[in-house]
Amino acid sequence: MRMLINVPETVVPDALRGMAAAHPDLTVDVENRVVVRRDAPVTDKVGLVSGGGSGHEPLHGGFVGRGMLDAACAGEIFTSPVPDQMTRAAAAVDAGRGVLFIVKNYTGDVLNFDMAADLAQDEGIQVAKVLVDDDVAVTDSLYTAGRRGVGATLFVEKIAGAAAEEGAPLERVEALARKVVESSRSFGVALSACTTPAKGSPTFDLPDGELELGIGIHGEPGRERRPMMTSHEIADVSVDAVLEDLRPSGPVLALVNGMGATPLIELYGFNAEVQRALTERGVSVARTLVGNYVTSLDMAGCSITLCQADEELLRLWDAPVRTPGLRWGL
Amino acid sequence: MRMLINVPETVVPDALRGMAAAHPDLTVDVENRVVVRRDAPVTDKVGLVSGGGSGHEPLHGGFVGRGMLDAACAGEIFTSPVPDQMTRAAAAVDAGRGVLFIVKNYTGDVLNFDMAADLAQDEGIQVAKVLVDDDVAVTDSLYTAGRRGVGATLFVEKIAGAAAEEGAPLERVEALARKVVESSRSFGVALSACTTPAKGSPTFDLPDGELELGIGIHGEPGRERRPMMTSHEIADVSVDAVLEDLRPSGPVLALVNGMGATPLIELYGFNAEVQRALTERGVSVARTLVGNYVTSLDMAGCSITLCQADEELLRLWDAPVRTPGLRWGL
Amino acid sequence: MRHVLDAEFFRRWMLTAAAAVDREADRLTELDSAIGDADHGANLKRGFTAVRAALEDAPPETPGAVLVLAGRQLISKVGGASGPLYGTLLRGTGKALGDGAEVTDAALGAALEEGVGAVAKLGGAAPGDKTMLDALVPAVAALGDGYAAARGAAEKGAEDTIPLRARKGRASYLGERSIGHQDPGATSSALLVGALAETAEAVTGG
Amino acid sequence: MRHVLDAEFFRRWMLTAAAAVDREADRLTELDSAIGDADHGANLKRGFTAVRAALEDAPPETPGAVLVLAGRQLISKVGGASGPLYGTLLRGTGKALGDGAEVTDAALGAALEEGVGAVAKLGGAAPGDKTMLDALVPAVAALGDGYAAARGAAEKGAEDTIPLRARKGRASYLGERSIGHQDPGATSSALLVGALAETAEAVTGG
Ligand SMILES: Nc1ncnc2c1ncn2[C@@H]1O[C@H](COP(=O)(O)OP(=O)(O)O)[C@@H](O)[C@H]1O
Ligand SMILES: Nc1ncnc2c1ncn2[C@@H]1O[C@H](COP(=O)(O)OP(=O)(O)O)[C@@H](O)[C@H]1O
Ligand SMILES: [Mg+2]
Ligand SMILES: [Mg+2]
Ligand SMILES: [Mg+2]
Ligand SMILES: [Mg+2]
Repeated sequence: MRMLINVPETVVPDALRGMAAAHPDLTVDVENRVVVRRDAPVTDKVGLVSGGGSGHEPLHGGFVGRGMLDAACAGEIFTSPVPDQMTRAAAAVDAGRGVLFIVKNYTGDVLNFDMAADLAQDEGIQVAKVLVDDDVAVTDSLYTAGRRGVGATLFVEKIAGAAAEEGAPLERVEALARKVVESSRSFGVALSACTTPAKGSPTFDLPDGELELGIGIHGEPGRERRPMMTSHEIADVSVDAVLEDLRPSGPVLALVNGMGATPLIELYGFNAEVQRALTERGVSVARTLVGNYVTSLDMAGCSITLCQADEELLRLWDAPVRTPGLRWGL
Repeated sequence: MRMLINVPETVVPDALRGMAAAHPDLTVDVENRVVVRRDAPVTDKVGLVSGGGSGHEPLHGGFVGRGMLDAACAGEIFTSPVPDQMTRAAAAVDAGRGVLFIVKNYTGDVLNFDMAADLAQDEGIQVAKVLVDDDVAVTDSLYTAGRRGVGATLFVEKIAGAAAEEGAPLERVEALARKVVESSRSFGVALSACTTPAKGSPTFDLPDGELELGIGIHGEPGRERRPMMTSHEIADVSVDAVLEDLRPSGPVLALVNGMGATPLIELYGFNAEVQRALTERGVSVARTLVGNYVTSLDMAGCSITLCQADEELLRLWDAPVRTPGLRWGL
Repeated sequence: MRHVLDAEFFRRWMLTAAAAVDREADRLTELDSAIGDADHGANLKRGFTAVRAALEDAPPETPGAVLVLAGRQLISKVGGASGPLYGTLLRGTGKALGDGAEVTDAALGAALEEGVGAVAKLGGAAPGDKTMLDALVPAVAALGDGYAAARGAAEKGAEDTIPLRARKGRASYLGERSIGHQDPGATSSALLVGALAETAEAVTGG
Repeated sequence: MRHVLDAEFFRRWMLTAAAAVDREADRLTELDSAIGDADHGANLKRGFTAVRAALEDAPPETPGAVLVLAGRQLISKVGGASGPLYGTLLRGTGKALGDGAEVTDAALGAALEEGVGAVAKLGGAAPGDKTMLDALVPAVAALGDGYAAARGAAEKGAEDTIPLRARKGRASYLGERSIGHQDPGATSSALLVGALAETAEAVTGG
């Protein structure tokens, strides 16, 4: 086990303490594992709350700040947070105009956020929910828990966050978030498994020279194992997988995301191949973001997320944002 | 070999193409491997040029932009670039007020930048050089090539970049850069070796359950191997190593840096321990930066860099910066 | 069987379950690692540690209150899919038990049926989907034949998940590749039913 | 020995060196991996590939010009420590050869001494520091006894770096831990001297 930790049990609170020390703009409630914008609740603004299992950093805590989330709840590693955290977060950010829960589509996240929404509504907070389900590796059918929420979460948080910052009402923020979800699809590839602190060994066994296609962000194996491929081939497969589900009629936002242990130099090289693959398929790219944004601990690998973006989404994407993980225009 | 690449030979140009696609603010000369601010040369501004072997991303290309570098030269993986790149970069950014070369102290970087400075001066460009040598793991004596340049490079590029952006003359920018070098020290720890594309296997053999203390950023083993330690212990050892060389009389800038494959959640947890260790030793921290900034491909591990910062350095640190890797205030 | 079960019985059940979870946590995580995200053991351990602490802190006085308290702890401490589901199981069962100081075996059987029903409703799963229901549903059905029969049915139900293809929860992402692995939640359910049987044996002689 | 060496001789030397570097690149990288940064083989391969291309493109007409061109290629294509150092070695030697169409063995010996001196000056290293100089300096000293002797001296010099503690270059960062490993640069220097001897044997009969 090659981990820079003390003991598995304190990984999450230790990280939150370190986050608090690095980011004076955030209020970090380490005990309850809630990260909140220092200026929350922001007068007359819809509050945005997300959260999920830890291990995907900078998602979600790193996206708390002006123009994005108002609060994030950190669960244990790969474990959805509990309803108490979410209601606490909702109460901390509600300025009377309601709160949007941004929920990645996993059974645990859905159940816990649902319970939290009920509790928050009991306390008089107006709550809307949007479910992010962009991973095309999972068929959305009666025979699965539905597509997973992965990279599109960043797009939803950024774009809904910008709308909320502009003063849009809850229904509008929710509708925009839903529009982003519907316009976004992702596909991920693992070159290595990740190691959770609690388990201490890789979550699955991936021999050198093989890769997993269609992985999620929780160390679960993918849908298919293949002999190692070049960056060129991985880009082709990933882009094809996404485009099979999403046929963009206009320009897209592209997220070329690292799973945690893939060096930036490789991600940039992969981005070159993704851009090529998209161009070859007639898809034009309006904005590209390359980096480790929605990760899976120390997994080596990558994912791509495309979001068909009309002028409104583009404008909201370009709007100023000031968070530890994403910052521009401020 | 678990790499997201095509072939080892094209890793650097592939990455530069992907960088160009992601960052319209940069002009990327892929053939000559030079990354330049789109608005270079900036009228009346001293030009800042750095560069070095690739594999340390976002250093240096990711720090090109307003308030930081004007140009960066990318060498092969872990290999200093050649003089031709540096003179080309100098010519591209010189606005008549001279150019500062920021050079990490490695034999190769020093020799190549020296040759380039001679050539650029022959072409009528005024060139000053600053050597960054902050790694306390290497004793600075007649018996070594001198301390290595590691994390302090980011501080130098940011602070000298801010001064240049304000219009300071070359001597002033150079003096500030030198002041940052003198005020900065680093120490690094590896939990795993890295794998260069050309070699395809880890550069050294580090059994699970052991770590290397005092590593550099080129996959070279450290000064000492020890049984695995907790984040708490690693922070103590690292902080002690730095403070043995740097006795700050005032507040410091702290960089808690990941080597590439260490997840952000671990880095934040490590930061909590670094802050504790510093507080226990009476050192106050003015600003903290946590993340993968000066990396070593897919190495797991971390380094800390402290820079004693007076009000002037702090002001320049806080000044606006707009680069792919570091951005605030703009 | 024809026992009268008091709050102490339910407290012992929960503590026995907590001990079983502690003992088997690594195995549960290992199973979850094959077709999930390698946290099921840690999740339940955290949850039942909280249950144990809560029951020691302020032991409730009725069977129903014991289970409701335990269920609340799981909801507040576990997270993930299993937190709300097991929390709902115990809360639902506890509520169905009412607030009498003692309950009969038959009442427990009926209450468990309600609890399991609440789990099915919340999670939308049915037997055969490769979830905890594959152990819980046969266990409740077998309860009429005694606690030992229920344990046997739960264990068999858990083992029988091996050839199933998951249709709910994280394992469903694997499609065909979920086949050949035992479901972690069904396995932990068998532990809970096993703890019930063990408690019944110890406290009442079976 | 007493030969007259023309431009063709020097071209063949460089091409033989390029072939040797291609062949031994992995070994050089392996050595550099132990006490450096695992790029020495790739560096020299890139450099000598450029040298080969340049010599084929527009073969220079004098011995001096061949080495100066080769040296320039190394400086422009290699980077790292070895690029400027080997570039300086060849450029320095080439310049010292002057612009005659042919040179004597003795003139080559004297020119190489200048080239090696330029390397020592540029890098600030001395024999015993565990660098390429530990192969180059004894090789030049042995050149009076013929090319084969020079090769032998270079190879012995390279091997003799094993017990040394590095005082220059990247290996010096390792301190004591640099002991016990052969220096990659000294090893590649032995290849270059070996290529010279091989060329002499082939072209002139030794
Ligand atoms: N919809 C569902 N209905 C019933 N049980 C479910 C459902 N989804 C998941 N489970 C159960 O939960 C178990 C996983 O629990 P756990 O690992 O703690 O949560 P997570 O999947 O969120 O990591 C599965 O093995 C399965 O038995
Ligand atoms: N100061 C120096 N003088 C002479 N030779 C040196 C010096 N520094 C390094 N070398 C030689 O360079 C070799 C390393 O070359 P290479 O690996 O290509 O460059 P780098 O160290 O920059 O990665 C060493 O093995 C050593 O022989
Ligand atoms: Mg989980
Ligand atoms: Mg090198
Ligand atoms: Mg799980
Ligand atoms: Mg080297």
